[in-house]
Amino acid sequence: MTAAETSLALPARSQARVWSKFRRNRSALVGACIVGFFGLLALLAPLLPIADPLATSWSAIRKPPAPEYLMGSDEIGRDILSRMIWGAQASLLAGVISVVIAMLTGVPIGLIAGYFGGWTDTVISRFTDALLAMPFLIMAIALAAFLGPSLSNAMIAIGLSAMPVFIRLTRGQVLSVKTEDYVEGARAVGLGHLDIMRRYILPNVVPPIIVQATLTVATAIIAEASLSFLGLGQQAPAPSWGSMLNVAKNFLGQAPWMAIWPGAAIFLVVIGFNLLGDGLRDALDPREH
Amino acid sequence: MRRGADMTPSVLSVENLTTAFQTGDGWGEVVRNVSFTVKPGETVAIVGESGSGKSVTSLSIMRLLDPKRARVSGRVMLEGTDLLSLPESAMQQIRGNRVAMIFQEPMTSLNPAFTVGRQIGEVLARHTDLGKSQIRAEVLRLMERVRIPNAARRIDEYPHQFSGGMRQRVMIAMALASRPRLLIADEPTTALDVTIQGQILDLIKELQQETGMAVLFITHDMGVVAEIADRTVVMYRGDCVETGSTERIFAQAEHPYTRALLAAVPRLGSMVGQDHPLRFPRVEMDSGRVNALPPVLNPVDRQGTPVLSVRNLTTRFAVGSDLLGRPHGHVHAVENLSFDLWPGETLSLVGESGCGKSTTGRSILRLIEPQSGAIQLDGFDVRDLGGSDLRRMRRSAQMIFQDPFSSLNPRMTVGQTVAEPILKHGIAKGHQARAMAADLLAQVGLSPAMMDRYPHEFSGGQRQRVAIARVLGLGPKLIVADESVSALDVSVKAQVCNLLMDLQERLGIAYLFISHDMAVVERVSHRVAVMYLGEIVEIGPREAVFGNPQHPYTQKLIAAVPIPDPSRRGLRRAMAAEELKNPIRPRGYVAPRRDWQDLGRGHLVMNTA
Amino acid sequence: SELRIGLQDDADVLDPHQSRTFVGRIVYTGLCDKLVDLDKDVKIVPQLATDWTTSDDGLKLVMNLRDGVVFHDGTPLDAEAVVYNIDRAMTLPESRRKSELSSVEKIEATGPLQVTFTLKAPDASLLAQLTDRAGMILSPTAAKASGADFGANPICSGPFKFVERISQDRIVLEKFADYYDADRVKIDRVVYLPIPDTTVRLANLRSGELDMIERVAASDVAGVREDANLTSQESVGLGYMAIYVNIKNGDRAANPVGQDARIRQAFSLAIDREALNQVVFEGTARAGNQPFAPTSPWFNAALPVPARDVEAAKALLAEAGVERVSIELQHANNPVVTQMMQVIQSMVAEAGFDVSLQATEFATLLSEQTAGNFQMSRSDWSGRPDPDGNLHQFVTCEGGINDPKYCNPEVDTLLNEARATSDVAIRKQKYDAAGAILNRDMPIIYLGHQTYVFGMDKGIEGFQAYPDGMIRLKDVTDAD
Amino acid sequence: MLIHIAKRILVALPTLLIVSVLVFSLQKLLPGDPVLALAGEERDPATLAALREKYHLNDPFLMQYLRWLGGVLTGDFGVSLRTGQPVLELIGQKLPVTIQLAFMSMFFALLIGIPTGILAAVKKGTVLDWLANVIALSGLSIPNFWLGIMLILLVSVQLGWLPASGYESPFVDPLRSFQTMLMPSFVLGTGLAATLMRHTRSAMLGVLSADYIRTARAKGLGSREVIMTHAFRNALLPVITLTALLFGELLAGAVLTEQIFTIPGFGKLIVDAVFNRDYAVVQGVVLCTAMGFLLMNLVADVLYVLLNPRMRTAL
Ligand SMILES: Nc1ncnc2c1ncn2[C@@H]1O[C@H](COP(=O)(O)OP(=O)(O)OP(=O)(O)O)[C@@H](O)[C@H]1O
Ligand SMILES: Nc1ncnc2c1ncn2[C@@H]1O[C@H](COP(=O)(O)OP(=O)(O)OP(=O)(O)O)[C@@H](O)[C@H]1O
Ligand SMILES: [Mg+2]
Ligand SMILES: [Mg+2]
Repeated sequence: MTAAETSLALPARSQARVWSKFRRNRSALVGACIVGFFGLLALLAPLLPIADPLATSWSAIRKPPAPEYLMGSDEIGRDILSRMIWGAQASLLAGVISVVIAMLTGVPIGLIAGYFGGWTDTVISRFTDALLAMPFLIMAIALAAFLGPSLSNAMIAIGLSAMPVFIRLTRGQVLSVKTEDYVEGARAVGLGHLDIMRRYILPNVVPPIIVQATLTVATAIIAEASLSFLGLGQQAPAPSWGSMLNVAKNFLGQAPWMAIWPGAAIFLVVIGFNLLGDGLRDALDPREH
Repeated sequence: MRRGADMTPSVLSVENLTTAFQTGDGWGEVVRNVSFTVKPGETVAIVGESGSGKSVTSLSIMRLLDPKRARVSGRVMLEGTDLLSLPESAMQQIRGNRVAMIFQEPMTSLNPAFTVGRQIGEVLARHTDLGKSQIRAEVLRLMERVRIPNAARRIDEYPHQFSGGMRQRVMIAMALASRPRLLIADEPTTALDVTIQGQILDLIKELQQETGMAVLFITHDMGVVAEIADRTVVMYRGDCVETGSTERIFAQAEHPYTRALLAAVPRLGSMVGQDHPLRFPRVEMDSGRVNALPPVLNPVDRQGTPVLSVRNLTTRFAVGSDLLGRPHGHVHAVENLSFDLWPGETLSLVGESGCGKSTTGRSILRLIEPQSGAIQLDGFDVRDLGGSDLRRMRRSAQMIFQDPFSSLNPRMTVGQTVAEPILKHGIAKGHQARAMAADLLAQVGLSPAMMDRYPHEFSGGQRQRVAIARVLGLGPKLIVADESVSALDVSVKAQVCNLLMDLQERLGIAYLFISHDMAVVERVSHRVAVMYLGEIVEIGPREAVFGNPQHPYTQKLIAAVPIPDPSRRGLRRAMAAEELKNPIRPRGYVAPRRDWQDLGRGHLVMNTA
Repeated sequence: SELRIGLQDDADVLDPHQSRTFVGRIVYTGLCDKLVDLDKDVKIVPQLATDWTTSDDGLKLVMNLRDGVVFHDGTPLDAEAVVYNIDRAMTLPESRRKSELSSVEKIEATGPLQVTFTLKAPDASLLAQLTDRAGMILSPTAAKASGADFGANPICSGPFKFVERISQDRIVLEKFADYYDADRVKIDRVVYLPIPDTTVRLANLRSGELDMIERVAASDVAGVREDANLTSQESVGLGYMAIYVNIKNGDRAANPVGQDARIRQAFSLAIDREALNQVVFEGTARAGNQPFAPTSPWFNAALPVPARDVEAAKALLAEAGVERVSIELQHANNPVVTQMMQVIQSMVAEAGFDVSLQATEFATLLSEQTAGNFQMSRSDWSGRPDPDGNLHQFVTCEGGINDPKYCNPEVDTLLNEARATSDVAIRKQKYDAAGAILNRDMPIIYLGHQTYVFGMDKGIEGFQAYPDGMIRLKDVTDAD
Repeated sequence: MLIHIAKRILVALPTLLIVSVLVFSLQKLLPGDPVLALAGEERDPATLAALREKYHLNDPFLMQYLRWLGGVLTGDFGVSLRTGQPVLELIGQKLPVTIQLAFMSMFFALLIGIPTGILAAVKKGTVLDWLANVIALSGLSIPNFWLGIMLILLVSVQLGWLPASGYESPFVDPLRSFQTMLMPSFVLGTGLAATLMRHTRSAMLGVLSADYIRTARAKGLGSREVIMTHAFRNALLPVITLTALLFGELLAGAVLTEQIFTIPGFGKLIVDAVFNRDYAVVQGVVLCTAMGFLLMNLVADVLYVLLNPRMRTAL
């Protein structure tokens, strides 16, 4: 080997590197811990020694935090701690699944629009604009009516209304990646459109999408609350952080703790996801050190 | 005057400069114990290959490295002050004032959001007490001084409205604004065409003579060094391996690396009397011994059918569009081009930036749709092919790009990259494909063990090899090499050229070799076509075009190539500052009829009007 | 002085004949006088009509009108104006008053200030209907000129006249100088501001932005009472809160609860109505089991509000041959109702009901309920001064709002008879009898009665809360 | 430039058409009978029928749509089923409110988002970066209704500084208008600030590593000047496009905020209209917001071109 070639040290294998890079990224680790913590709570909810989240007690309406009710009790005497833990399930699911739906629909469409351009692009772009200009509420109620009320349908509704942003974002990224030499190279060796989109364009447009996705998780968790209010999301009495906050707003003066816990949890999870997203973006990029 | 000035105090004196960067695992030194001095009116060149630490040295002097990520030690004395121990605010008084700097990339080194006048004026506003109108007058004067035509009009234009050469002049004007004692020029001409490079070098020399400033000139081009530098510092992997007067370095270099570097430099005119393309000599790094390699002796049968035959190829790009979507005009990127290319032959396309070389290559492979013309490629009528035929055609003809950094997918391993076309064309499957990929990598001199690495873990030369390996898997008859070696270091450039020639000899591949580097072209080609504004102005056998250039443009091109020989310095002709023309024509423009004069043996020259 | 009143909602079109919202009625209290009014005890008292008599056969109602009344546009009020108005309410295509006046055959001016209603059949509830929008008299001049667009610039004869309306922002009225009873109007200007969020409404009162708010949230009542700067007034409403059970309205009635009255009784027995009142309404509402509140003279004392009895409920279920019953219950998606339903859900669960709650947006709830697309549906009725208004249309076979499609000829007979007589004692007897049957068949499970709580600045005096929840501004003074 | 704008407007027309078709179809998907919602406690079948007839609710879908479209093209947006007001008049009443809210919120969003974004980029990886992120993200994760009510309780009830709710036109009483809008636009703005901050940060990071930044520093400019003029000016471009996009989100967020602060703007109008199935209003308002959204995009596009010499000189 020649001088120029040996000047680069041999790194370890790539997967291991992604992982080690991720681990070295302190804020990503913090993010992973936060998200992991809440994820674990959600998973372990049935096993934890906590009160029944649905059990009401007329003698303990809106009790402030105390040894008996560590986080206090709610408007009909349920244990907020256990509702927080069970609510993590619905809220994390709402946040994650709807973003996944938005990405699974928006990214391919944006990819197609950006990659093929021309009429395909024009039509898709006009539709995207139209969807962006459409109020969320109308879409949500209509979809709810169409699909029937349930948590999973709420996720679909949230996901679909977050979709246009992903279409736009992806399209814009594709337009810039498309002009890279390696894409032309792929065409030159005779790869089909599908291969080029899947292996050349997609992986290179992912980073800003991850950032957008982590931001959308927050909006989705909160949107679930407004949808459950429309009868679309988590159905009472099953808890979700969003709906807990929604109820709490009527007791802000009398029982502030009802709002503080779910509020803090949403905040932490959002921070967690954003840190995680940043870390993931950096770790996935083989070029970043 | 310069020789006698040895006793004068130096403007800049660098002692034991060491720079370390924070990396994943601790601090890594990339520049070690570099020492040199620059005297008033003197030009010192720092040469070395990519990554040898030239830029880091200059940035360390200017203290432009992020202090959190870089640690600089040693002493940098500027007329008696140690720059490394100054507080940042004092350093800001020095930057742009007593020391100015110009950078390699004229395209990206100017802020796209502000007019050039403002950007030049900023230096004056920062370092002088001039008022607004005085600044403007001074900027105008500076622009005229760096020979920007029409300065009064162009002062309010934006960088993107300037060609690369003109932008570099703007950079120089900016650097000269506050009459610095020292100018650091970090590869100021590398990104420019040869003709423009010649103009810029002339300009710097002239200005230096006028002002007596010292110049620290960073380059990897030995021709430029020979032309401009009084003394030369050779860097190798962060170390300064040799320092001395330029004449001595060229005549009797001590360090083997310097000798290797010099040996690898292609010299225009060195092919006189050679019938065949000639491999670059191999240099042994430890001893610096140079072993000449044999020429490429594969036969080219020009009686048989050409592998590629292009007739009247025209490609245009629409510019702008009005309300109805009609373009305002067209870039006539390729206009009425005709040539043939036979198996085992290398035809080089040369010409300045924007003359349509790449567009020609891309049109031939149908990566863009040409307007008109006929292309016969290995029996395919390229312009008529539909989907699946097009894909089959693509096995016969391949392309390698200029920029080794952007031509590989950063998120695919090299193994995947090389194996992919093999899999997609059904040439081999699974393990077999992987084995083939390994074999291909071995063919281009890479270890199969590198298959699981990502492109960024390779050097530029290695990446270019990967790109070659990738297209070889399809067994192409024609490879369009679009500036494939232009971005590489001399030694690596030599290796990659040799590789291409080896493959040609072994596999009979024909190359359409696109390049603006005349010296390399002379070395590797059988025939040469010179393009100017989308048209071929001269085409013929290599020895005819180089030995007996007929078209004025060809002559100018050849004359502009710097010659790596300090003793022949000063033979430069005064060249007028000019911008490259853009082949944009209004809607409805009809290209004039052209005719060519045949000088025999296929040497054709366009008749000038 | 200006009085700023926070309402829970924005009023709809300001045409009494077309409008349908509760807050709209609050605005009319200031804007439009009616033929007759209610007093605090839900007795009918004169307003534009000074006195009235019903013929013995109950088919004629003669009313004498107040003299010297003018509309805000200066038109004098006379018998012709009243005739025009009742005709308009009965015939305008967009009129929402038709069913309230369905018993009226015709109306004639029988004197300059006397009108005579001729009825199709005796209707004891008619007078009570005239205490509300059906009895509001608009300026015929204005109404003729604007037709169905009267609401854009309503002109009546109430103590205040219309100034401006910015929808969802405010409705402004100012004192009508020529009002016949102008001396008792002590306020110069009233601004009604719709502020749906109860917390925000109260915050506005506290910060002094508002002088008075209606429907203080139960959870805030204690706070208002304790606040030295505020006073409150309350009155048990005329309406009720209930759960409707789909008895025969389409396929969805085919479920144990819909089919077996014992199961409905069990459901009712499993509910602790007093606890519900305490938990959800902090004791401000009234527990109830009938369409009339226990405070109403029409309340059937023989059927007291039952205590919760889970064992009895279980026994009834056992008798019906079931152990656990799964049932879907739809309810409006507002927070209080949702809270209430969760409490009920957990109460009846102990007796063996697995209720799945379905929070539904109101417009959907309404149409689902009408269409019979429900098993159980939680809904409120704002109440009418006459008992007929709380019962007849809900439980008679042809009743307009009989969404459970309950049909019992016996009940029909009793309620029709009660409507036909104006003898209070006889009517009470009929309603008690019908109530007993309904309490057994239980197509509607009554839960309780809401209280209207008004909060106001200390400076407001002379305000009285009425069972109909209206804000009557006569005699009200504002100290600031 | 004019041609460019004209082209963009032409492109927006089909979008508006799609929006109108979408809203129309979505409304048809909505459960709940508008007439029932309109009738209230009245259920007289004849009345219901009369209402259906009056509002042409029995016509086939396409007829209804075409009638509506025809009306719109001649400037007639129909009347509100609920209040009887002409839709155009309603829109006219609410539009200034919404515009004021939108711009004041955007102002807050930019005021918070851009400086924190710049700070985070310049101090990447430090505590300040972290802090800026946390501040911006807290705006995103605190629901509007919560922040809104807390502010009302604190600022209006406890401190008595600002009116708790309501709206005043700036032409009538500029000071009070400003006061009433202050809290709602802050609440709305904080929600958008996070997105702006994150994107400003990444745009700045990209720009800060550009060659021309090094050039600027080599000229001896101070870091302030380098960041604020050379870097920010270039980082601004992607942020402009984003800001236009955010107007869409802003209108969505306005729904709850207007509800809390009782501001009679589009958000409240549309919620009430949807809940009351007031189709003509929904239809008109959506069309109008869509136009506003597209207009903002157009403005952003023009600004982008104006601020981007490369594009400006190409026109
Ligand atoms: N900011 C940095 N952080 C870490 N390593 C760096 C940094 N900048 C440069 N290096 C490393 O320092 C070495 C010297 O780089 P430098 O840019 O000085 O090379 P050069 O001689 O100018 O090459 P070229 O001809 O390609 O410009 C290289 O190995 C490079 O990877
Ligand atoms: N996709 C395109 N759209 C519009 N114009 C183009 C396009 N590609 C190339 N051009 C223009 O066509 C002309 C020829 O470009 P081309 O890339 O072929 O030049 P080149 O000789 O390869 O130059 P270089 O040496 O800089 O690579 C140039 O003026 C260029 O600006
Ligand atoms: Mg360099
Ligand atoms: Mg090119």
